[in-house]
Amino acid sequence: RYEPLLSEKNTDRVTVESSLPDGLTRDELTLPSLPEPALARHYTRLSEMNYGVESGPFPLGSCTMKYNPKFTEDVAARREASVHPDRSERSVQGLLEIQHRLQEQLATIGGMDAVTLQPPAGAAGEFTGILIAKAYHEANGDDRTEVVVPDSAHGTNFASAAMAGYDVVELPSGDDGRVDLEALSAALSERTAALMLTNPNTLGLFERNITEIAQMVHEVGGLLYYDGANLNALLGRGRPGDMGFDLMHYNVHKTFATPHGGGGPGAGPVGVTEELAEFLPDPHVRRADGGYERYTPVRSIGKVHGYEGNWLVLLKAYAYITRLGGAGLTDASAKAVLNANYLAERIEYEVPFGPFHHEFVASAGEQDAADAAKRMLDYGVHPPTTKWPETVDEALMTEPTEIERKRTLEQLAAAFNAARADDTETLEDAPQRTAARRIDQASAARNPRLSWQALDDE
Amino acid sequence: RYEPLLSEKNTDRVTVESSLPDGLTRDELTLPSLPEPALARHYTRLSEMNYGVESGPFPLGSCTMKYNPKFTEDVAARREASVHPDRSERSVQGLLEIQHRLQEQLATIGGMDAVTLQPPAGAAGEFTGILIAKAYHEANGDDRTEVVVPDSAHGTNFASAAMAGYDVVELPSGDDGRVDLEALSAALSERTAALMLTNPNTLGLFERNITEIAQMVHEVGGLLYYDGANLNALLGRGRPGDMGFDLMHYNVHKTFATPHGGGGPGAGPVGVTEELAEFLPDPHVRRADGGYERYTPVRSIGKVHGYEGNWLVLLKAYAYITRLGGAGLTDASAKAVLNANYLAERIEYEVPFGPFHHEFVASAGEQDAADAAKRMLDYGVHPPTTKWPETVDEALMTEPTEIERKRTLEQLAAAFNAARADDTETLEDAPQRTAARRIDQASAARNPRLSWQALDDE
Amino acid sequence: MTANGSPYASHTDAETEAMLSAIGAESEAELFDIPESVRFDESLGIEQRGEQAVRSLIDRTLERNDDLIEFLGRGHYDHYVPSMVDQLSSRSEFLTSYTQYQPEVAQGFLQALFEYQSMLVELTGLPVANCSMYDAATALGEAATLAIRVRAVDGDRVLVPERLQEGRRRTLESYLVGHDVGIETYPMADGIADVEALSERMGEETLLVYAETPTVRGTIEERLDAIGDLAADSGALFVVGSDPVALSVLERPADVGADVAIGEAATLGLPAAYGMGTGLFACREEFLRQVPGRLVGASEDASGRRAYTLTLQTREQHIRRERATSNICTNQAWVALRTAMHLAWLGPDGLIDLAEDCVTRPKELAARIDDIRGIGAPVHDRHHFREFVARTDQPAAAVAADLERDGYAVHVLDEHEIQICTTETNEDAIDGFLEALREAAR
Amino acid sequence: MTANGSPYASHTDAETEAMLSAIGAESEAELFDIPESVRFDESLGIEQRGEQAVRSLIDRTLERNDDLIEFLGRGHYDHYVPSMVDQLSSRSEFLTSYTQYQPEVAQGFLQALFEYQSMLVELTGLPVANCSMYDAATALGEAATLAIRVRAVDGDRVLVPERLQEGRRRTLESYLVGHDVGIETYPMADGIADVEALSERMGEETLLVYAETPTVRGTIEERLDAIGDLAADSGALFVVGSDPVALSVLERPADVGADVAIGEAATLGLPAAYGMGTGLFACREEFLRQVPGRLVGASEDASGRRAYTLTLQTREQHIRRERATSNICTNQAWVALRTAMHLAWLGPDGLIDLAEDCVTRPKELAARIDDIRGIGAPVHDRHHFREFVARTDQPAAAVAADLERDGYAVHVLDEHEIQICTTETNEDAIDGFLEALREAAR
Repeated sequence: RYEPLLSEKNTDRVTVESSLPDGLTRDELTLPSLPEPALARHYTRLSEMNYGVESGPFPLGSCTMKYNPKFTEDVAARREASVHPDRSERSVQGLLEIQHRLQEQLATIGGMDAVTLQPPAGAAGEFTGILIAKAYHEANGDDRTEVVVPDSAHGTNFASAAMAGYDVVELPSGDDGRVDLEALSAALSERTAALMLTNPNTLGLFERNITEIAQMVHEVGGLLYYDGANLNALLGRGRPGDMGFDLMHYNVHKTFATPHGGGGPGAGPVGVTEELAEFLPDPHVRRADGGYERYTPVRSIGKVHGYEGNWLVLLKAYAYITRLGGAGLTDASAKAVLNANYLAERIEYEVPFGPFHHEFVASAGEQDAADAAKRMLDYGVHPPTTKWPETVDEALMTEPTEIERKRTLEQLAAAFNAARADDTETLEDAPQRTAARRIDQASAARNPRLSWQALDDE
Repeated sequence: RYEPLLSEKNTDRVTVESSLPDGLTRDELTLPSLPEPALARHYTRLSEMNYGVESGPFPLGSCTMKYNPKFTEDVAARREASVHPDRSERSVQGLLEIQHRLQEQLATIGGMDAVTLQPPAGAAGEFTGILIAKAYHEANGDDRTEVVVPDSAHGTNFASAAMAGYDVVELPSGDDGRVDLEALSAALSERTAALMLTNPNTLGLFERNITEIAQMVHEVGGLLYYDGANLNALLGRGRPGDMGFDLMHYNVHKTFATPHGGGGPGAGPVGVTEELAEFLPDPHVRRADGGYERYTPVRSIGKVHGYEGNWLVLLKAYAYITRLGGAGLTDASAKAVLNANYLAERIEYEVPFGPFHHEFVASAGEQDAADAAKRMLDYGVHPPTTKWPETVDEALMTEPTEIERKRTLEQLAAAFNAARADDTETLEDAPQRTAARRIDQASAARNPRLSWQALDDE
Repeated sequence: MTANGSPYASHTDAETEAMLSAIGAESEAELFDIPESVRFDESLGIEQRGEQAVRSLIDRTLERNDDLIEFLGRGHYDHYVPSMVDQLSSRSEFLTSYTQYQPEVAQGFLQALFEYQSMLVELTGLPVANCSMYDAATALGEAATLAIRVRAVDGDRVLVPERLQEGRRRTLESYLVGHDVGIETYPMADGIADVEALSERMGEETLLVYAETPTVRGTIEERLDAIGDLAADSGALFVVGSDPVALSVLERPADVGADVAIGEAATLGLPAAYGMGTGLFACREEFLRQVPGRLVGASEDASGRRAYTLTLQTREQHIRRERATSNICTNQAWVALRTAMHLAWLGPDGLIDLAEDCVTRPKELAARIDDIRGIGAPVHDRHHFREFVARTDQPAAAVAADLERDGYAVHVLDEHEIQICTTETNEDAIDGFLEALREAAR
Repeated sequence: MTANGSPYASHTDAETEAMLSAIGAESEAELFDIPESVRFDESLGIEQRGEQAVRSLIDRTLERNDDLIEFLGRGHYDHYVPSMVDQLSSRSEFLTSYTQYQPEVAQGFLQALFEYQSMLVELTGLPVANCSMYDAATALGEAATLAIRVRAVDGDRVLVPERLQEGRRRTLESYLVGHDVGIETYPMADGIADVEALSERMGEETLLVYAETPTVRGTIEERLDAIGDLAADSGALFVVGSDPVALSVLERPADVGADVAIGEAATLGLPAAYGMGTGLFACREEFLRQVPGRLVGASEDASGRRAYTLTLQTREQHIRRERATSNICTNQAWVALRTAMHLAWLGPDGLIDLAEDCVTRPKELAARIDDIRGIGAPVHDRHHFREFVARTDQPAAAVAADLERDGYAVHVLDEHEIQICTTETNEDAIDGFLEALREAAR
């Protein structure tokens, strides 16, 4: 059933009447005009055409689509939580206290010494981290121009490093899917500002040589950056700080269960060692006598957000961490890893690399991974991430998270296996049972129509 | 897609360990045991198999399925709204004030002098009203045994009168679908405690002779009771009190937009003339110096609910009435009547009686009305009430309410007309496109299985 | 939309025009077939307000309630309602739907109610549970009329405990107005039924005996089986009152001979809500066709898949009219859904833990209160559930008034008795409460 | 579930056993391929708490915030968010979904974002709007890097107003760290751009000129077209900052020659939220393939029906990596959804009414303040939107501190200036505020 656009339901063109002089105002405004009942039906219907974590399994590799506990929404909806960012320090002591507690929790979890909450997303965290690295090197009078990034890393690593003005040196993976120490040695030099590493990496593999890697990076004077996308694999069992990482970001919408919201908002706090703490964004929160205060770290890189990031998201993360506690977080990781291993055991697609942790990358082999994924939609589950990383042919990057129980994993495996058994034609015709059939993405790009105005123009 | 029962997903049998003596406790407890993510998916899936007002048009005659404004839910969710019923009068002045304001608003709308909020539903309101009538007659030393109810009235009228110990005298409708004055005259006597009347009646017809009817009832010493089910037809344009009704109930879940909740909770406040006010349930709320107080009306009938009814529902009704104001309520009625007339104009089923107000009863003619309704489900709308009242053959009792706009009414009419054009076989096979196909209600009654335990026993 | 019209019926002027013209009417007013003499002039005198203004008006008014921490119970309890219940029950497909007369598009709600019934069957041990009455008081009234129907030749009297929540007692009276049936009480001994005295009051004229556990004073009834035996001996219906939390650990009504179980189901699923609740109603199989209220049954659809539907509707008012088992139509379905969600969220372990807390908390609190000069607790040397009665040297009303000034609410029972209820929702306040009580009691 | 384990991953022991055995592992620990030397011993030292306990802990902590009525703005505004927005955006299908990489099961969110883009196109007059940046500050940063890409040969300087919200200015600086581009300011004259002075600062080296309306001081910029002409003349990108409410009545950025419009979209859709927002970003067609962030486009599905999909993804980091138009991945999609809902709820009439209130409210409030001894308002003889600056005889900090003690928050700008913002969310408090200000100002 097609749901018309708001504009197709009822649009009014209204003449703008204002007490302002004509020269300062527009003449008219044309927007949808519908009463609340019609809007309620519109958005209810749209929601029905959307798959969320509560619709079924969502094993999207590298995204950690875990359940978002309901109570965290109620916490974030409290009126007391929503104050203006320019409020005086004295008048928001409760809020500052929560920020401070969350800073400390995250520092403990990552093995870091200080954490800023300001970056509004993971990529913003990366950018913040690289700006910190840059400021650090500059403070040392050290002019470095390169950031090293493994070929299997998230695209954001490359982009964030480039945004900060660095040349990106791509590091080819070794045959075991991990960092190749020789290649690393070749890539590192006194030009190296930082190595950005995801650990376990996007294949779910732990970088066993992490101590050597850290040593090598530090030897050339570089910093070791931890991409927190896969932190859900390590909670309580390994801390980036203990492995030699100098700085890292956390994806609270992955690891700490804040909802993905169809693409955001997330939050990307950045943790650093003591040595780097003076470079953190402005403001930072610390204890002061009897309360909390904002202050500017002495060599602060400045700001990466107009205010202090996505506070309501951070508040949900704080609620989640406080609910689970250390034991719950550790168990979440254990079950996430157990689930990935059990699922991999049950599916018939080949999984070339291991041992993996909370996610694995299977290969669709002769099949087109994207087609196989579309077919899984017909089997009522959300498919894995496809065709990435390129180190695996026709990759199916799969992360069931800890929330699925045995029976659901078996249903999920059945969907994988059913798709694997289907012939090419069936795969190419998939999906058949979804709100929309296969969507032509190529023509959308060839002939971009990005608004209802563009549709009207046709 | 079948959704398994909670018990089929995971059930634990747990031994009851208690600090109480064994003799006072049960041995074990067997209930579903599922984590929150699994429950969230369960209830999300169940909700998808359910049609509500936000799913589409819901023209269920006599039910007034209007839109339930979202903000009223937020109002009722306020912590301050939820206090214990045994709180001291002094400590709940805000709540008492809202109760008092709602009493006054309802009195104004109905043309009544006093209103109790205690009855938790429409039928409870009827029962309360009849108890008041009984107490009134008894106070007059008047022993009356009969309540007169038109044949087209809601089943609750009959049942409520019977519950209060009255014999029910059924009044046959006249050829025009309204009260036949001669039949009424025959039905009335000094045994008559009350006549219960819905106006407009369930065919949507206003009882044009209401003044005469009132006079006739009053002449034999009876009371005239107004069933508020169809009050949405009259707001601002007619008040039961002005028509000679002595007492009435309001269905706040019909007229005042509180949600039906799949069958409740509703609320059924009862309004009375000054003469009857002393019989109202205990407690009643009135102004006292500088505030509000609870008191016991001198000849109170007592209580019809353990406390004071469905307070959170009443609060939503108060929010709705206060939002719309007199002008909004009057407009709601006008649009409800306009919509019913427009819809009737567009459908091809015959509508034998008129002029009707906010609802009309069409006849499915040769078709089975229940089958036609099932077919409408396939056309994506909720069908009307069927096969009632029996004064119309194969009745399709239809009430679109004020919330539908022209285009939606046209879509609704198209669904009616499509069903009318379908052949018997198609109708009998309907529905085809719903979460469940036609359900066998006869076998459910023949072989009642009312719990999962009953299913397990098979 | 019409200026000052309903914001939820915003026809444009053009739409209204077109519709009137299609009907062949000049104006909306013309559509109203109301004689001039009884027309009203639309002057309701209620101001229209914006959404924000209404919310702010109600907020401001509710803030006039004192912000008290409640130690109140006596049949109506406040347990922590998890967020999941609020959020999932609020999905509009549930909240805004109607009674399930078209089961093909109401399978979700029907299944949830079927699950609710099933959980009550497990809790009570009785095989038939309906899917809600208004509250415990009306459920008791309905139990009495059930008794009249099934025991009509046998008696004209119902026996209830001398101590009973006032609303239950008086609602029961209302339900009996239409019948020649009287209410009598039986005495309590140190907080629970005096079975010997009860035994003397039982006779052929006894239609129904009601007992509850916990009682209105928070004591756990200890001799339900004996009462059940008495009822069985005299052919009276035995009705047991309780609630889902208590039922998770206490003896099952079925096991003590109950014919009917009633109670307050919304003890789970709703906050205090000023007394709003849901009546639990379960009974023995033989009364199946005499049950008041809605019943959901399992069936199959045309494709042979399991499906659910309202069933045995011939008991109900919309079909049987004056011969119906009850006049109930609109019930508390959505609250029952919430109760089922809350039960499912707790699970059997969580439910038993909660119940056990209801046993230990009042015990501990009573012990701490007993240490306070000028007050003794508990008054009854019994097992308690959530609450207990305390004796005050000072006048009870004065003690309660002092407590209220300090921000705490308790029940006043008589000149020297107060009643105190404690659950997880007021446990954080206990130290402060004891402090205030220490002041107030001396 | 495991004792103290995750409540949201409650495998039974039997399930865990069975799964381990299927994998061929002895224990969960064994599955972790972490060298001994960098293993952590699980001692995170964070206590586990129940849901109710966490809520109550956070409530208690947040209550330590003072309960002030805010007259705060300066780029971040509080408008009344209708309940509909909260309730419908919270449906889990929206809230818990992912970026729409599988459009066949994400049509609902895609359509809503397409509608969001379309509404911004109408508001800005620019044909391309993305479906969100983090906030106005980062949107400004992205506009600058867009300017560098499309005007790279031409210049190395961006020009911004001397008065600019600090976060916007400093975030812009961060976005330029990686480029050889400097920031310069142009002066303001009585609250708006000094166009003559600006003209003198423009040159070939000017990559971008930024102006905003309303400005950070609440004044409506009066000469945007002149600035647009200057930018056009020197080949600089003209970036205009605003917000959806202001854009509903003020000149369209497209009509004053803007190449890019940025701003705070979540002025509608979110409460104050301690600065959380959504960056509005729209631009001319020619920059389509240089736009940062997500774009939703219309397409068709295999059955020929209209469908929506993320498009032009080759601009983005996950495909183009270091050559991407931005590093943005997770954005503010859900807030954009809320903004679209709020816009739709208001409709064009409601939106214009709200905007007109934003013009009249500060005017009226400034006039009332001007009557107070010791204070003059507005400082700038301009049209204002929502807010204005007032001059105090007393030190501004002391005035603000006095106000805060009385329960009101205002901005302190310098020694003798405060800034005051008024919308429908604080209008009920104006009388009390003026009373307090009267005391504080003298």
